Amino acid sequence: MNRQELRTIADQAKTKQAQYKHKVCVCCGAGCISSGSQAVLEKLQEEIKTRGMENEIEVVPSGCMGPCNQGPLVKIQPDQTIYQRVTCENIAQVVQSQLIEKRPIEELLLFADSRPKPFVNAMEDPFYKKQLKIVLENCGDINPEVIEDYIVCDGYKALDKALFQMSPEEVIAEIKQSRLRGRGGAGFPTGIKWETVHKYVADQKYVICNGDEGDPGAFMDRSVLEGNPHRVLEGMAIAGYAVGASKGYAYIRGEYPLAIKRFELAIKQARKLGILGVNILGSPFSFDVEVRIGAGAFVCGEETALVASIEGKRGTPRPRPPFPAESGLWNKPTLINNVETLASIAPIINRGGQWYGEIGTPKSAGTKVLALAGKIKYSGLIEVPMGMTLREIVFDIGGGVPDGKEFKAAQTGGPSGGCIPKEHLDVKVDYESLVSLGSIMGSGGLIIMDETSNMVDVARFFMEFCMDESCGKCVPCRVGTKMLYDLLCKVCNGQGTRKDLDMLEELAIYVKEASLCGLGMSAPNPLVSTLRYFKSEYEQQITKNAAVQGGTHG
Amino acid sequence: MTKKRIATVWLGGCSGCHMSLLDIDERILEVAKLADIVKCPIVDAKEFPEVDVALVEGSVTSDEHWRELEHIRKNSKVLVSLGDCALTTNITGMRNQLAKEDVLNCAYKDAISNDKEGKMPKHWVLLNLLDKVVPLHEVVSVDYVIPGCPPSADTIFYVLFELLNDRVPDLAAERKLKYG
Amino acid sequence: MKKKKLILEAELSKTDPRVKMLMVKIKKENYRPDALIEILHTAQNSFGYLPMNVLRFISKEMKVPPSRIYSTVTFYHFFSLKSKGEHTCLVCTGTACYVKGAQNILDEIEKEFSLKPGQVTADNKFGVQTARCIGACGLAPAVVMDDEVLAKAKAEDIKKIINSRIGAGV
Amino acid sequence: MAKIPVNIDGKSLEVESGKTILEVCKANDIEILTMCHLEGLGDIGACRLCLVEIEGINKLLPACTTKVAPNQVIKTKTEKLKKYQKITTELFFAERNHVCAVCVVNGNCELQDLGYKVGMTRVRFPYLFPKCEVDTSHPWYVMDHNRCILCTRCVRVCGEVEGSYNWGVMKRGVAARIISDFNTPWGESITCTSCSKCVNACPTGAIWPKAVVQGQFKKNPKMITELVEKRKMHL
Repeated sequence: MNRQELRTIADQAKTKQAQYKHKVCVCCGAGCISSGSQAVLEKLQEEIKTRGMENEIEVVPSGCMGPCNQGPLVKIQPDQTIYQRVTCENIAQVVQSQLIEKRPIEELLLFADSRPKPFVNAMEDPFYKKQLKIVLENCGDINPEVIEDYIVCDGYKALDKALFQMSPEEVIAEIKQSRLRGRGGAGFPTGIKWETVHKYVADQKYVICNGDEGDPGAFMDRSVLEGNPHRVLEGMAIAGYAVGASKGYAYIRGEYPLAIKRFELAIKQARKLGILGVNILGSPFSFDVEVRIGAGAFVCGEETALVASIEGKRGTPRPRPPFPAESGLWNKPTLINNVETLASIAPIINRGGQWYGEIGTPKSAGTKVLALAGKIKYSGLIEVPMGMTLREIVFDIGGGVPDGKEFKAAQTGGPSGGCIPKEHLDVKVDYESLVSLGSIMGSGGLIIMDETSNMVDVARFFMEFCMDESCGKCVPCRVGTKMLYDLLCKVCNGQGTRKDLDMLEELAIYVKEASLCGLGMSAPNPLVSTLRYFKSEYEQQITKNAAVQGGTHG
Repeated sequence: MTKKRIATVWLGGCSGCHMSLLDIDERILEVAKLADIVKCPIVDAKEFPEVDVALVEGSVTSDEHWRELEHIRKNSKVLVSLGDCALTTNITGMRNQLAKEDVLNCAYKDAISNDKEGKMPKHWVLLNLLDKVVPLHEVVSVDYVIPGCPPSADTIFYVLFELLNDRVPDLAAERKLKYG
Repeated sequence: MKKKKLILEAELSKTDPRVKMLMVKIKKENYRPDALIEILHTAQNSFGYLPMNVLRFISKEMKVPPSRIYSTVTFYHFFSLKSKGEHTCLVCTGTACYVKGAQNILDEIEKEFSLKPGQVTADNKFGVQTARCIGACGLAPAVVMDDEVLAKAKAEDIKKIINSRIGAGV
Repeated sequence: MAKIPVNIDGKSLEVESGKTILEVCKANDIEILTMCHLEGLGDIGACRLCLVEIEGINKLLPACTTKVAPNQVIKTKTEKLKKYQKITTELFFAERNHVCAVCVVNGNCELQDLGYKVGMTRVRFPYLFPKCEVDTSHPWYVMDHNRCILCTRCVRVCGEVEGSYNWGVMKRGVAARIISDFNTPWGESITCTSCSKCVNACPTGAIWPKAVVQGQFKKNPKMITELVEKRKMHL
């Protein structure tokens, strides 16, 4: 298929959509499915059919809409009304009242049970109003299993633009201008990474999409892959064009069967339309993508371990340099980008690097998708401009801590990150500010803890995670994390001494500096940050012990 | 100059370190010029007195050892871990891979030399084994160590002689480190 | 030291449909050793876990050394050398679920069924597992009973569901 | 080969480009501690003993896998590095059951030598005392996991030099163990050629021949290096 035909498809699909009065999206993200949205979807389709409204109302199973806690969610377009906790019994009422009589059902509106006055237009609710959706812009509005739905929303337009109006160097320049940084955690400038891979000469190069979202408490990549897989695919193809790769791998966690299914479907559809494969859209550029299913190893989020895993081996990292950009998959230059990074590419190409670069803060441009969870009223998936304060995110968007409890800390960056105490609620959420507080942006998991959380126990929880996930290759991480975990258990059990605290601090720095890969280097972060902000809790555990010391052995 | 007071103790070990100590041979006279050995497994003294230097052989394997070691620490100016057992638990620590019950059963019930109805020693005056054997420094703070199984007489003499002359022994710098 | 007996399992029958499926996958991947993980996924999907005879079969067919296969299988959480049980209850212990009481659910299950994570009942009817994060943090604590995700799980309800499944004997 | 200038520990040197920092240091008599490195085998940078500081790079890098670059200023003996080497050594000893007194390589052990070199008098960290198996099923050799430090020299020599891939590593983290075939007894291996290369490559008393007693066995890891060199000659 050539580019003209692609436009025809877009036009046809547009005309078809224009004939509908309403589009009703039923959230079929993994969260809402487990709340029963599949049945709601079927019931709705049936209801529309029995009423003979198929030509007026389009029913679409869509990706994640955000407030997962309130699911199953149903969104009515163009009114932008969202109903929460919809059940099969509610369906008839929704159709009758909202779609026919144009009368919103007050008690079913989003956040009806917690806001004094819920909004008919959900986008006016503070939960949405403060967000800025770029990566997630179509997520929740389109059917992720239908490629035409994506094409209608300017899908693959960026690929078309890159292939026919830009040279690879110009694409890279655009990305550099956008100041986009890797969304996987480290925040390395994406444009520079692309440029590095681009400049190496090799007969074969690869693009890898890192969808091994291993952080407990993070589900951003999952939602993007499930809600808009074509956006990621488009990003991969553009990346392939820019760096000169003809083959891509999408490495997706085995724990995300739905994401795998939808991404594989997206590949199939794109191949059929000639958007993947030989001579894409009639251009000289060829590119194909294969899915690799992760088998459950957190360390595979580390790029060299990821490469080993795609090669079918134990996912153990190797020292860098050489970086994968020089010698990666099968020792060929390899570009490895996170799902969210790749999903940000198409809008940047479409609207220009300058536009993107103006969002956010000077050093951290653009938006960040965050997964809000833990002790928070409205948990779910959000996307905000970089530099929004933690307070705005937790209290304005997330609605604060439930049950009248007090906010104690926010954990960012998963097991590689740290805890931010309430004194620093006004920190700007961007790469540098979080690092200065001893945490990291990470992939975007944000877990809120209230006053009942024991911070020593939190540190122990994350250390156990890192110990279990350590690949065992290098000594500091293999033995160091085990020693740290044992010491933390000792402190948690009230048997710790001051000597143990000193040893914790000494070992933490050693593991951080001497470990081979990112897992070990960041494993002590939760411990170090809780020691920094909640040292009194550690000391309490120890003084409790001082009274009984000397008599507990035997 | 008043003479210093030395004690040597033998906890969970095989006495090999003490044998090695005796191997300093005639150099014992040099030690005797500077110090009195006031407590030693082969010196008949009941109570552990206040001393300047305590050489402790063996690891901590029972509650009795634990209490004894705490007492020694309180009454010694300088405490030296003598030999691998004191330092690493060495041979005595090999039981740490097993459950305490299995160890006791092996010794008191299942051993070939036992009659079929082997009995566990259980009396309040008897010592109770710890779940895990631990090196001295996990119980009290230790000032100096002499690794080796056993440490050579030369090394023991070197450390002792330096301490008696109020100098700081440095095994690593003197290339006198030896494990096993 | 006890010697481990080399258990000679029954050779796989080439007519077994599961073996056929595995062969199709191996051929489709062109016997490439780098597809090992994909092939192991296929094998585990059809056999439920990775019995030793299946690993031997893969090693022989793909000409990949046994040590390489075993080291790969044991590296990843996803692969299991033991049967996981006819019914499985997977408790998510990710951060959000942990903060919201996943441990309590595990404790209750252990009390009721005497099973720790990773264990299976003697009759192989039921097994308990944990996952590091299933990405359903908004619904914490989450439990996956067989293939169904149960949101905001409560220990009491979970116990009831498990009992009804085991009792039903399906 | 092109020469490039580097500075190591304050000494200005002209060295061959394309070499690793470890190779350059060896050629210039600058001592670097190693454990997982064995000349002739592929380097993995796992033991972290050969870490060096390089000016302008905020990470410590392993000398065995990092190549020299022009005008690099490298430090190999800073206080920090010495401290970390000591901790690493302590962790080696604390991880498994290294009972030197009853070990066949007592006195001829690379791990003991490492301890002496870093001046380790005691291990400050609690010993883990893991339960480890001793595999005596092979007619000539013994694999004693109590002494294994997971340097994987045996795994690499078996795969890279002998080509039989008998050894592998199973599980991960602190639970990782060296395995023969499908974690089956060594004596029942279908791949092992009993070539003894692993015995000589092993730096500790983890792999040893049956016919020796405590403290009586001396390994010859140089044999591996020479073997690899001879194989390259195609005589």
